Amino acid sequence: MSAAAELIRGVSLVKRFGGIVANDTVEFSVVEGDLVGLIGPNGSGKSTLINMLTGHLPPDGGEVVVRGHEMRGQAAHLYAAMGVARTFQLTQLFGRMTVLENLLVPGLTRPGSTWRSVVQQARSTLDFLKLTHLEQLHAKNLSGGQQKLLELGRCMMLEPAILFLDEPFAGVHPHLRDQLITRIQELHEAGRTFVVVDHDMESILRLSKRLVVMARGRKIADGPPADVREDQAVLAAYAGS
Amino acid sequence: MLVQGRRHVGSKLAALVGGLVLVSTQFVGAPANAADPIKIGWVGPLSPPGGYAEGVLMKQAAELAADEINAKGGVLGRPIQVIFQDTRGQPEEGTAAAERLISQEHVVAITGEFHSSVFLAEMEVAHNAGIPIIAVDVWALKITAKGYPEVFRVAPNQALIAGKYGEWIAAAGFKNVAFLYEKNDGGQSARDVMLPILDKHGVKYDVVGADPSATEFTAQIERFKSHSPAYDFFMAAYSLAGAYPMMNQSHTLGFAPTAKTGIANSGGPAVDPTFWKNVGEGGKYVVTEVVGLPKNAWNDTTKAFVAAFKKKYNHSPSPQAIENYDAMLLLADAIGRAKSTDGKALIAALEKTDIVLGRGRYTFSTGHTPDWAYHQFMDAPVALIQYDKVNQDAEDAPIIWPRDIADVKYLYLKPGQ
Amino acid sequence: MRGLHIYILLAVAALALVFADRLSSYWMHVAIIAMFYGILASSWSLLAGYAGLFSLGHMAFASIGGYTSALLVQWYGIPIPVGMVAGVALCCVLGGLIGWVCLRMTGPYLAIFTLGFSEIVRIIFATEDDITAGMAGLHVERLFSTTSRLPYFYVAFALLVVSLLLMGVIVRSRWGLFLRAIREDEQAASASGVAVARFRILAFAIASGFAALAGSFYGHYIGILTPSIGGLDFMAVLVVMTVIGGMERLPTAVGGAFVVEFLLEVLRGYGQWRLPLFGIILLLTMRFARNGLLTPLWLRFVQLGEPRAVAATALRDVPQKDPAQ
Amino acid sequence: MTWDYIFVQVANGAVIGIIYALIAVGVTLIFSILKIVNFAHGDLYMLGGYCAYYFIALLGAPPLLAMLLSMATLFALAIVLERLLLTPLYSDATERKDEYGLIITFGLAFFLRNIAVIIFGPYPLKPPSFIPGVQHIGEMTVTNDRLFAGGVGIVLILALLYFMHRTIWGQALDAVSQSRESAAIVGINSRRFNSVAFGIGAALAAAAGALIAPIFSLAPDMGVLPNIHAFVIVILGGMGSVLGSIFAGILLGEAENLFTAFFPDPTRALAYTNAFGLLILMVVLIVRPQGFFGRRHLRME
Repeated sequence: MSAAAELIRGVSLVKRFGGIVANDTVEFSVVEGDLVGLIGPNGSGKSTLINMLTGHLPPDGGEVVVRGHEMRGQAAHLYAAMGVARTFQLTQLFGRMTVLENLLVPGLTRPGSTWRSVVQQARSTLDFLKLTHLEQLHAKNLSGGQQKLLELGRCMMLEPAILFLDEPFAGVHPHLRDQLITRIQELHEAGRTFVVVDHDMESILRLSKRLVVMARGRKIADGPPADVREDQAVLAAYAGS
Repeated sequence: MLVQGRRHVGSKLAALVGGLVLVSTQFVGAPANAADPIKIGWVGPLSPPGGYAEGVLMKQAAELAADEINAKGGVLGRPIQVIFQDTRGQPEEGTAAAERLISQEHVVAITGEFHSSVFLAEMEVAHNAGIPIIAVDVWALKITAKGYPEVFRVAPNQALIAGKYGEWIAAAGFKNVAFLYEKNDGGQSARDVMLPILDKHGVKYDVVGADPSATEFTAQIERFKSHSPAYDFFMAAYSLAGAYPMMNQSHTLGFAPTAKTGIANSGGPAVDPTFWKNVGEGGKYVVTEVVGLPKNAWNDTTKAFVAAFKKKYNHSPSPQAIENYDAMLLLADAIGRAKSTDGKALIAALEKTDIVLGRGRYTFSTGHTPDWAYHQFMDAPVALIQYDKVNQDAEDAPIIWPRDIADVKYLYLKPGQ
Repeated sequence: MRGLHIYILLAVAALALVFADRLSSYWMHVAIIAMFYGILASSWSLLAGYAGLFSLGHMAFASIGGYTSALLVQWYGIPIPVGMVAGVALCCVLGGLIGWVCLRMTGPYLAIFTLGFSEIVRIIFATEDDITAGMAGLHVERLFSTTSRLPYFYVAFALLVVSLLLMGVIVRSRWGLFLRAIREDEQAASASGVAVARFRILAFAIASGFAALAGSFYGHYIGILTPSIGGLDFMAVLVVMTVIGGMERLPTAVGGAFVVEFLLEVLRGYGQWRLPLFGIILLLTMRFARNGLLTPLWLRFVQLGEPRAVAATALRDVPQKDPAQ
Repeated sequence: MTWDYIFVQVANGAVIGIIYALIAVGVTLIFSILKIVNFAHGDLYMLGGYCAYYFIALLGAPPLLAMLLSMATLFALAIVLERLLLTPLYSDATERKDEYGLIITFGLAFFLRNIAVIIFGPYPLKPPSFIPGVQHIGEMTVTNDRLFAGGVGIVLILALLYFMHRTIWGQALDAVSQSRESAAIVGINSRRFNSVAFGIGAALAAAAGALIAPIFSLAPDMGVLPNIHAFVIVILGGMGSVLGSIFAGILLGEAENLFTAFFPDPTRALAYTNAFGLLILMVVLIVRPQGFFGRRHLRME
């Protein structure tokens, strides 16, 4: 482990659905400043892993440690309070609330936040995402790509230490996808840590500094993208699927 | 832009104010005109959750009475108009209905109601306004016991009805009674009056309450059947639709009426128009009360009413209907004698009532002993009948109690005898 | 002129207070009952409209509040307002408890659960008649000994205004924002740091408290309480009122209560036809104007006096400040 | 407390339980396809009962034919209602479909119940028995109508299961119930199947109404209690499971019967019977929200 502080660690995480083992003793940790790509074929357990790491799914075995705190039995909103933000595979916005309100919600959950400062912060976030002109629109009326951007903005409003992005590029127009990648890169350069899950190998490879590959509920590779690409197990997993 | 916006607002405001003024004229009552019809208010349940089945019959009878009065030229040279108000069996709707009748419609008197709890709310309004109100089919003792001068009751009350059952059960020699009552005002007050009388006569009993919406009694009746020593009488106090499945199940399960166990229901359904259609064979030998004159004591008014009602509505009137019919005629009589529609004068005239109508000779007690006697029609006819044939009309069934008007020798006809 | 609608509302309220004694006793009663429903509709809208918790147990809390206050006053002779406060407090606790128990339920499950709860409450009140007098009706001490309805009018008015102000503060604060976020997407709300469980419980507790307030006032006004106040029929009328008005805003919910109660009275002469008529209106509202019939009117009203350009963007009521600060 | 008594109570509980299940399967079917809880089901049941009554009283139809005619009538009526009221459920533009389905069926129930008072009149009606008379089985006495209702109920439920699992239409319905999207991919027009499912659900309600009318009589507000019973059964049996509904129906019938039969305070036993069923409902929802026979979580967290 490098000098950088460990932000989140999953220790031998296990999750079963009925008879299916969705995650089988998965070890996963992210240090500050990292930009991790998480890939794997459909049903390999990526989303399950993310759901456990962000508190949305209680693990059947193992535990999640966020910044040194053991999180067993804690509700999802406490993960958020600890600086763990996430987006969802299918965008989950507050559809009949305005774009601005969507950003106010996470901002106002932070202790000590004032309405005035949060509105200010939300407006600058909208500026950053280039969504300012849509401020008063209901979130459900945005296009798919704009919704992904807004969801990213909602994460930013938590001023998180780490962001989990679950398939941020799925179904996004190429033009907006480039914009999304740019935003992520800018944020990363500003010091944010990311875990990005996607099928879109090209984008992932463009983005990530470290690549984690999952297959059949297990982690089969973890390392710099260039190394992982050559890994036999990975090739086999993709060929087999 | 701004100016345009303002002008827009102006026209809207004007419309708003105009609307408000228009609406507000609704809210302030106007005095009645002497040439107008005399308005009489009617309150009662016409829709669920109230006992709308009885309410409709009462309403029909009141309509019939008004038609007849008007056909004879009305009262004081003015026609009678009945204003009907549905109270849905809810006290707050009763208050609203009574308020509306009194302060909007300017009725001179009110009749009707089937639910004691609702009548208690209505009579407060009438009491405050000094408008006479005649309780038609509400049995709670509290109604007349309150001693409001405006409140009169043509119905017998629970002391007069349930009391008769208690005395009869003891006299007929029943020793062990299963008492099933519906958890509403009628059932509860029947229980409260009847049980002390059974106690007094040393009759043993077990009491079971039921939710008024219940229709499945099999388990309960089996439980009755398994009781040791066996019950020799099944007394039910049911006024709503649950009575029919209850009697059906009691019959088909072989509990009552049988040679071992008799059955009675107090509350009305056993004399309603669709009784036989619903219970069939199970209705034979059922004992129930008739809160009207026995057929052998029918006078011309009763006969004319029954005939007219059947002709107009194509089904038999219930006792509640006759009560409501009489209540209307009583009011017309009182208005005629008072030569006024003033509340005080009407109350005074009602107190001096002495007239023979569909349920016999009406007078209202002015004494307070017992407390429920005040303004109660003390001689309100109550007879217990027992059907001895299937599809028998209530008025053709033999009267078994009280003994002075009974037209059969036996106190109780045991099935199979 | 910004905020013209507030001045208009204040003026109407002032007029209502000043000219209240000109109302006939009947319309005063209608107004009082409308305000009673207004408190219920707005608090139910807080629960069902804002937080998305479609509870059918709202009237059960009104009945619990009513009976609690009535019985405490009867047994211990405490002043009526103290009894009402006790009823409200009890229902806040009970409401919170129900909210806690049904944390994992959504949509129809929650509706069925609360339906079960309200029926059980009704059955208990009807069955334990040695305490509650059952369906015969519990005699409740009235708030005032006078026969005039005017003092009740003022009390109902004050209760409605205070309730609306309190609830208004809540829905315009961050709490209101969180409740709406929970309604839209619980998972996303929790991912945004909203303590979903806490706010769901809170919504139930607060709404139940207001229901109890309305219920206890009702008892001490009418003077008689029956278990049917907590029954499905009352609940259905409440749903009709709130949905027709617009369940996602407090003023439209209250407006719905006023309009429906007023129409129910105007149409009283039609007896049995009244309720099916409102059934149809409810269906049509849901089908074709889901936000409620009064919502567009209310949005127009709020814009009164604002230049149109501004008005167009102000269609959404964006919270301006946080009163909780 | 003899064994005979226990047998009688248990047997009666089973009979009434199957009758309850018949009311509930319609709710289950509609839920599994349309994903809404039909709050108006009890009122469709009421309409079905009245329809059968009038087919007998006015057209002189034999009871069984009247039942079938009533099922057909309600099937048609339900399809009209579904087209008029439920179409927004299938549009992506509709937000919070749960809530829409809830309020619209709740409103429909409110409307039907109150209009029924006007149309059918307030007096309870009772159509003639399907088969008059009673059967004695040991100490147990049970009317032929109950046995008939239970028997036909089982036949109808089995027919429904056969239809769902062995016919093309049923398979398609089942596919829609599993996933609307996948069904669309293989060319199934889920729109039409929604109508059919709602219609079949209503027809089952009508059958229940017609079968039960001779037992409990008809009244405009007769649907309220069966509706609640149906919810208890559907929750107990697991939303969307037809077989679960049968088990849960019998379970509820037994629970209520045995409660009435053995609750220590006889004064309150009957009064609290319905509350007991509801208590079971609440406890199940808290402890095991997917029910006891549910084949899968359906939109529960």
